[in-house]
Amino acid sequence: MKAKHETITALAPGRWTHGAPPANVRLGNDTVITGDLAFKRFHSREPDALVIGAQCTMDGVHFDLGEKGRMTIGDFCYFTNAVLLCELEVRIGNYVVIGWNTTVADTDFHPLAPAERVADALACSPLGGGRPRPAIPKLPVLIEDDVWIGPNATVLKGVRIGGGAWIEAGSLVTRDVPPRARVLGNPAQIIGTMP
Amino acid sequence: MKAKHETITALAPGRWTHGAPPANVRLGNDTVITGDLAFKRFHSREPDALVIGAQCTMDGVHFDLGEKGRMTIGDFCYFTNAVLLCELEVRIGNYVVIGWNTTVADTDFHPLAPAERVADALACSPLGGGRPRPAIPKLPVLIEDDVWIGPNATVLKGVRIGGGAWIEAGSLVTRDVPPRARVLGNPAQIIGTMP
Amino acid sequence: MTADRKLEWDWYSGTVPENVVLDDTAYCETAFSFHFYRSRLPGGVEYGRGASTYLGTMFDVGPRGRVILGECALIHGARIICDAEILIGDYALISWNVVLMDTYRVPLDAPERRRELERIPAREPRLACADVPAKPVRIGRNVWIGFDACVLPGVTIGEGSVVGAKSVVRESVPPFTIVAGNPARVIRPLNAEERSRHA
Amino acid sequence: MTADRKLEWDWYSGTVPENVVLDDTAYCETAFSFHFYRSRLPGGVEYGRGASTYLGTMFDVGPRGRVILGECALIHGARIICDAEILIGDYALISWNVVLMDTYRVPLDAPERRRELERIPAREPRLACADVPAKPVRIGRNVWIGFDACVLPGVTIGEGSVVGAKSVVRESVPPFTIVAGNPARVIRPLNAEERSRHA
Repeated sequence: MKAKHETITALAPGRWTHGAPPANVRLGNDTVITGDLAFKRFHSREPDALVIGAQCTMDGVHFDLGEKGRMTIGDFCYFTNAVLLCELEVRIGNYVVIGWNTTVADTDFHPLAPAERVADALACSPLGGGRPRPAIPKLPVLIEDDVWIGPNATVLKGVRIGGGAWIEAGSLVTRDVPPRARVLGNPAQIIGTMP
Repeated sequence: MKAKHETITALAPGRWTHGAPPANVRLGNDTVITGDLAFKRFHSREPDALVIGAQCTMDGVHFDLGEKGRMTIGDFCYFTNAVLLCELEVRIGNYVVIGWNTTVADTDFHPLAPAERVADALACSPLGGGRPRPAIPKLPVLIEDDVWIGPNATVLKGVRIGGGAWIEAGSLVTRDVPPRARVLGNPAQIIGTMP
Repeated sequence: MTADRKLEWDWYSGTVPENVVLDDTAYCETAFSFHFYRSRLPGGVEYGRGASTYLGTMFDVGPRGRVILGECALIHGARIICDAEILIGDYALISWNVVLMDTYRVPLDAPERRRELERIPAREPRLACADVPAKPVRIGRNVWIGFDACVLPGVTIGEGSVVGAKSVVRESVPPFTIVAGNPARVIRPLNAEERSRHA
Repeated sequence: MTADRKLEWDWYSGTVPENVVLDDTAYCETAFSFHFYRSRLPGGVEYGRGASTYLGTMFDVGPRGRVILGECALIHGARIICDAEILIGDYALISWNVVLMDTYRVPLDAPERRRELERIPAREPRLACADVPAKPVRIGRNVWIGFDACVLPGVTIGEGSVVGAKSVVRESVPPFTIVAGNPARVIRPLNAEERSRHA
């Protein structure tokens, strides 16, 4: 998957149907984002904060990126009404499908380490003055090629979902999922292997 | 407690600060109900559906009575922002205190018995035509004299809370509480006895 | 419903599709429920007598999908993802944010799925609609499904059964049984007294 | 804040009480948070530098109650029931629908409680305000409290600790400890790596 992402270098313009996306969003050829809330909570100041490959359909997706959030999405992905919460890093491969009302989060919203929480409280306070929030422990979410995630599912921070895995509707994914595994439940457990 | 309730026979007018309460509500001397949502979901058609004794303060309480709901509240009660859901019967004694954001419900909202659920679906449908919903299994809530219920608590159907019991904040009460017991937790467990 | 298939009380400007059968005694809160509806079958959705659907209900029904709502069935807010057939029995009670799906919409085989995903960008609207085998879902008469629950393809829930809130049901449920959990497990059968109790 | 103690951005028509100390660098979303405020002490609520409170926060503070918000303390929406003292430390993070209480407002002894309840109807406004012993609550510096949690009278939560959502805390919590549950129990201490980690 890594090699593939490095190939996303020259993106032809995709489009957001409700205007121009933020300047640090790059959309590949024939990628379309619909929904007027797509960038309502997009706060990333990173260069190339959100890079989406070619031929993707992002229908009603919320790209909620914090100031330091970086997200890459490969080619031929198809997401409907997903909420993607990214304070750090979310990397999604090619041919990934994410269903309706599903949440992916790479963060617990505040740090667990007390000293970091002090910095976070300060950054969130009126004294924050645009100060960046602390680097919450690096717990990126990696969703590899060919993963399918059903509706009403939740994927938590630090999880790697292996290529070709199948996440059934309503699952809460708290741990890594091996490639081609089929999982279900809260917490998600392996129930089989994909063909 | 029973004898005491039978003495509520001639109530002098109390008042609701947002207008006239429904005709089948009887308020005792010097009882005051505040909050414009007090009767927003009051649907009871029972005579004397809600009878509140004297000298009570009902501050921001929601009296959500279904068509057959009947509720009695004794004298000198003091409730703040409680939600009282009553499809059948809620009987509350004298000198009872209920805290902010607490819910008391005598119903699961639909019956568990399948045949009754058919009747309920019909009554809730456009074909219901004012047909009463089925008698949900009789699981009245009884809260006896001198009970104190803290904020953020929940009292479920069929529960009898004995006189002088003390329900700590945030408790979920699923079973009977003996008189003078002090309970806490989800589900609520006895943690002591009141003086 | 007006002659041009609008709902008089509706905030949404859309109409109820021609091939939706809305009994005179049924209630549909908003035509927005048909925003994703694409069935070409006659009676792609049929509301039985006294059936009702409220805001939050979405009929995500493919060209050959068909959803039947029984008499007095009440749906507070389900996402109904249907490419074959979803039957909802008489007097069923379905709570908010429920998912009922008879199809995964894409092939389970990864190379085949890639081919389908490669076709989506050329479609208008851009939808996954591969010819994958859908497995009908049957919600029995008098079933009660709690909020946030999901029912997966091929599942039949027997008459009178109860599905707890937030459950995910992947295996069929016998009649008159309480199930709950994710994955859903049998909690207990309804007992004789409960089954004989009449309103 | 304007000269007449209104908040320029406020939807609510009320004012911030005279004896509330709102640092210039602090933020109060709405004066509605003082709807139940009755403290007569100077500094009945004191906002530290950079402290902030949002809609849903209610200062239900009695005549001799006092609430101190530390530097950069952030309260999304707590009901603060205070007749003595509630201290919220610097950098504390408090989520929505939390209850912090230092008093039960009525006597625990039933006959005494009856006498108090008999006095309420004569008061204007009608409030329970018996002279019952309140037990101060102390939320340490850098504590994080999750949504829907309750903290009971007399509890101290030590520096840096974390209280899980929906917990009810009746016993004091040591510093640098994660607690959760109803009643709250210790899940684990924060480990050395977590404690040494700096932003």
